[in-house]
Amino acid sequence: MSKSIDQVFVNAKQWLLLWLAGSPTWVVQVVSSMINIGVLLVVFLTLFAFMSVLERKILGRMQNRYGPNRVGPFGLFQPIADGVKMLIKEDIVPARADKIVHFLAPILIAAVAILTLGVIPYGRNMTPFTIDGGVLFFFAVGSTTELAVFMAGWGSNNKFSMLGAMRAIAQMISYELPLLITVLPVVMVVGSLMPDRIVAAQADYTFGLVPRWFVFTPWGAAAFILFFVSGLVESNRTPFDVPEGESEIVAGHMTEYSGFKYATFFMAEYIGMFAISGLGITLFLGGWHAPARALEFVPSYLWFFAKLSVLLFVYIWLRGTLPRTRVDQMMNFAWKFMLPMAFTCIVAAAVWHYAGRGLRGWLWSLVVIAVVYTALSMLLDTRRKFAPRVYRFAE
Amino acid sequence: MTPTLQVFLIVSAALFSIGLLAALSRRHAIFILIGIEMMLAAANLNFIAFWRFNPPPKQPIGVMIALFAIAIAAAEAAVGLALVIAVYRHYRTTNVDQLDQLKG
Amino acid sequence: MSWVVDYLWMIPAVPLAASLVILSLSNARRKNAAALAVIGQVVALALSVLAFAATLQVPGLRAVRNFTWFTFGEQTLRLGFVLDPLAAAMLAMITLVGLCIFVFSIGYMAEDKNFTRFFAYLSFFSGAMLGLVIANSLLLLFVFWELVGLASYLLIGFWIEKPSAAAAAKKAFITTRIGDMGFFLGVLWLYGRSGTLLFYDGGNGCLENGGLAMLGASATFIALLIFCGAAGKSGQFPLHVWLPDAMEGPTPVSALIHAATMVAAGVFLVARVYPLFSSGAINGVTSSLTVVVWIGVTTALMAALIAIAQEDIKRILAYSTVSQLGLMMVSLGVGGVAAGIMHLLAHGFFKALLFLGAGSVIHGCHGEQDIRKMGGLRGIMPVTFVTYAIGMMALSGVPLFFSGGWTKEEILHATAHWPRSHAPYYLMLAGVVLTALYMTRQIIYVFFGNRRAAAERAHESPRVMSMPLIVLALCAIFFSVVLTPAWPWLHAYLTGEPVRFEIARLLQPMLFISLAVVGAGIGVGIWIYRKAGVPDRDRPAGIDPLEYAQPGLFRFLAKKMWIDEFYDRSIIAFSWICARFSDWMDRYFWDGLVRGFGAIGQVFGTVTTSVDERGINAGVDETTAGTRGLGRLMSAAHSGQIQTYLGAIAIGMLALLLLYAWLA
Amino acid sequence: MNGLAFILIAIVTLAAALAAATLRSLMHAALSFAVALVGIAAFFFLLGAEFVGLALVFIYIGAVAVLIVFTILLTRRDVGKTRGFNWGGAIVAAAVFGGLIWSILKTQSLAIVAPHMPRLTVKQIGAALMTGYVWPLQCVGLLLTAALIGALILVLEEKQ
Repeated sequence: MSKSIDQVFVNAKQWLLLWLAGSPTWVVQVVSSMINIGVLLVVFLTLFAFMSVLERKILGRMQNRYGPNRVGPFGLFQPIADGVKMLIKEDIVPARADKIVHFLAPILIAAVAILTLGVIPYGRNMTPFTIDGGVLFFFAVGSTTELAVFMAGWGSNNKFSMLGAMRAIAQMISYELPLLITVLPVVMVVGSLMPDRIVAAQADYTFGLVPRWFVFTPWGAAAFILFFVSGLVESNRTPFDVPEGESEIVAGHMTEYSGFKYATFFMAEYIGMFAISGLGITLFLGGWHAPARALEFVPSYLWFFAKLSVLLFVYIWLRGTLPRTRVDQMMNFAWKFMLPMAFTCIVAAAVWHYAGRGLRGWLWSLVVIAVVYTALSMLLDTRRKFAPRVYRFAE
Repeated sequence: MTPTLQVFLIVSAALFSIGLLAALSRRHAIFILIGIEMMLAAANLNFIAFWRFNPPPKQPIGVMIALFAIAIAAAEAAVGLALVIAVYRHYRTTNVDQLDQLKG
Repeated sequence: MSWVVDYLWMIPAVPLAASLVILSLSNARRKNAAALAVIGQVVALALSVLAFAATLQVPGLRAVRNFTWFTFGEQTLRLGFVLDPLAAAMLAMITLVGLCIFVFSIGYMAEDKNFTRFFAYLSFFSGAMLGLVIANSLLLLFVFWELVGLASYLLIGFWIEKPSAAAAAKKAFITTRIGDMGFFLGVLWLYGRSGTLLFYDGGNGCLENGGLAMLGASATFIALLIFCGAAGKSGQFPLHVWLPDAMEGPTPVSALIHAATMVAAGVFLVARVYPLFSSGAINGVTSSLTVVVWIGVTTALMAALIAIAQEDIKRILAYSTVSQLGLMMVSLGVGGVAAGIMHLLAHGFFKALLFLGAGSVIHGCHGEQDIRKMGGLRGIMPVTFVTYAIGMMALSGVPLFFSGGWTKEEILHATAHWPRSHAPYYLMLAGVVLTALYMTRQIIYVFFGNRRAAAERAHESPRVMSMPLIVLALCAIFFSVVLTPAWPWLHAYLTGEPVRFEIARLLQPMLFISLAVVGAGIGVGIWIYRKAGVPDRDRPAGIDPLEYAQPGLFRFLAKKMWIDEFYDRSIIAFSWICARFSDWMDRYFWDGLVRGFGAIGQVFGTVTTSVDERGINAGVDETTAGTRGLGRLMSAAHSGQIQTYLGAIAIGMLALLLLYAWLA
Repeated sequence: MNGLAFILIAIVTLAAALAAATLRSLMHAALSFAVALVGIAAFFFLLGAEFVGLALVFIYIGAVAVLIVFTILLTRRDVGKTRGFNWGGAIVAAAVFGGLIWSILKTQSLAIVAPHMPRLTVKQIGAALMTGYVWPLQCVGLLLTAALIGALILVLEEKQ
């Protein structure tokens, strides 16, 4: 019974594809990918809509005020209202702007964000596109975001946009390294770049209750934290939303965008957030696996989305809690702390592996991480971080 | 119809010539770099094509060479662009016509 | 326990490593530098104590660890380390005294701007000396010997900005080199004869019967050549001139040089290769040993005399060192090796004490070194005074309580029984008197009487400087426990004999003799200098009583017997003349030749040019013109534009391609 | 299907490349260069070398293209006055193209279709890199490091 519920979507898709029985295979392939894309879009756009309103409501709660609560029950229809507003708003393009680039940037950024969703396993047999190098695909496509952001900044021919774009690219590039390198240990341990394999590798439970998720190993935990922080940066979220810091540069690279294009940027940002979180879940949080064997009767995709929503809540929570960092602080953090720690994670994972993946390995890798962490925190004494502010990143 | 090796080679030849065109006929140094990168990419396409269209060797040589070529091209791009910036700082121009200090 | 010797190399290695690390430190890291140096020294001390303990287990232990350095042909050159009572005792003394000096110099050099460099050199110095002590191969010993020389050069000239210091450093270096020249010749000769430079090598080392047998008569000359080196290092008579000038270095350096490291090396060397000296001895007398004796006697007396007439507190100590070294040499020469070494050790302690005391005085008097300007300091710097007095007693050999006294007795004892002649004995007695005399003079000048110019603003030194003084003073006193004839433990330890306690032996004639002698010396000193520094009858304050009484003699002594001047007139003048002559040769003779050839060349040149002008050029010009045109053509191709070149490359590639395609 | 995909990709790639070579605005040229690279990556996918394709996208779009646009930005004042176009170069390029095409068409041994080949997994590539090609890999790593440092030193501003 639970099996069938678990596979309901897969079966549905198979059933749909039955209509094409007899037509050439590539047609079937195309149609099935179309279905996948459609489902993806529907699900995640809805999620985006809910996310936007929920974020506002939760932030409201955190700041002792009601969030949006007028439109529809509990203001749940707020996103629809927003969408309408965005659609009917005038679409302004600056006179001196580089029209084509200015136009292409949001499209590209949204396309990239959606493409990255394609390789994440959402449930048992529910990976839209099974690529051998799925993780690599994720990053390869994701890295195009920088170009898109730059296009936005350049295209709208505005100094704030340019500065914002520069900042955004600077921080994206600097944090892409830790992001990538924290993925490496998982890839190393699993021995595959394929998300499905990575999820499968975390299937089992120690003593039948503690799941074998990588986040429960020292290196995994460290890597996950690093990964999560880098993810925050990659998706320009507080406390790392320097590129669109209203107080300094109006809205960064989105300054000159209005109406639907702006909405696209907005959506792209959120979808990128979902994608990163999804990847994090896949890599460290055991993908769609249940946290305990007893709970495996719950459909896998529900687990995935439960984890996803937890992570998203953390995103919102951080945004409600933390102030915005300074550019130079952020860069220092990336290069002086995140990167070495990421490398340490690799070493620790290797130690864990060669010490037999058991308790011994667990302790040893813990030791490695602890040692390096203390050493680093001694080396870069944070007291000096309060030095007068220097800008080297947007000159 | 399925593309033969020849077609791929023709495409890569076209890419190569376009790269050459960019490298030869544009004044801006960055264009030259872009052209060179394009030529390298064309060469990589050739490698992959030849690897694909010949009976599979034990080691995926073509792929390997392509990978290394990409890495080296990246290095070359980094250094080249750094050079462009340095030259620009020094001569206030990136127009290769004006950079002829080595004129005989 | 002989396994210790396998780790012996660590003892010199630690300070050397420390010095390397310190050198790499920046000048700002003063604290770390000092700490490193002291730690290195402490570790060395601990290791030395271990080694010492090891030698205590087995009386007369001689553990050897040899290894092959390199092989040329069928010859293998082997080095090694040795651990025997001699080495162990030296190690302990050097490290202990060195440690005191290190600690002292933390205070003394506190204001110096090259603090770190200083400590690097100090560690280097002591490391080199330690290596010298444990070397079991004459070559290895020579290497460390030269390192010691280098270190002394660096340290004496530590205040480079002072030209006098630089000169003194040079003098020390060159003078010792002169000695080392002989030393090295001796080494070569020894190797030539015996084919090994190892001291102890299971019976066929060059100091054992195996090696000595091969030497035969040449042993004497080799020994003498080696003695040249020893004389150079430990300032024996012809080569003693550098030692007083070495006072230009910082006082801790002087202490180190005079007490622990540099000058001790010479005596140690003689003691180490003693078998060479004594080989073929007829009842303990060989010609080489005789030479040693007489040189020692001369040095001792001369230095003691000169010391009487010096004004610089450190120079006096320097000359006393020279004379003490002479004393040791005599003792070695007459066969009292153990006595000599015992005196070397004791001397190490109290001379270091004296020098550090002098350093403390100088420090207190803000760099004043002229004893005539001091006086009455005993009230101002009590600690320094007491310790200094102890050192003075020890040096002048007051019996019963001070280490110096016992060792001196031993030496006199040995000298008295020298079969060849009794003259050295009496001369040594005179030397003892003189020693007591000048020490009394100095201490009266410095600590008693009225306070003169420099004493006004004087102050006691900080604890970091006084502590070493106290330690060394205690050493100077309690070291005598193991020296008394009643219980000659050290003697027994060095010679490897069993030791037994006999109170009776305490009361031997030598005790009373030395009592009398020293007493005489001190008494005379007090009597002469009771009014030193104050105007007495018609003698003005600035004039030394002795000078007042015997101006000529005093001048002779004060000018160090004109030995430096003599060298200037003789050796240096000679070399100067040689230089001038060769310079003249260079200028006129050889230069003239060269010029002549040049002139011939010129003549040829004119001829050929005329030929060229008329005949050949006419043809050549056209060619050159053609070449130039071609060059222009070529250079036109070098437009200096990348794209041109790139295009050329492309065209070339195309040509190649077509060629291949056409051939295929 | 393959043919169709091929034609589409080829058109896109070549068009983008041509644009990159000829467009007046440097920025547009750089962007279309990126598009051309995506096309090439697509060719790699078509040829069953996904990994290389991904690597190409990753390195070129993620790094090189960004580098290029940054450089354009840093030398922006100069972009305006680079209008010249050298027709000689165009002729040479055309000649080279002709020669290549001619020789490719001339050699009949190239008119072959792809043999069947087992899919090349990333694992195989990794194994190859770590076994047979480990030294080249190290060398490339060294080269990249050297290039990185060199580039840094080149663009370092004299701070005095």
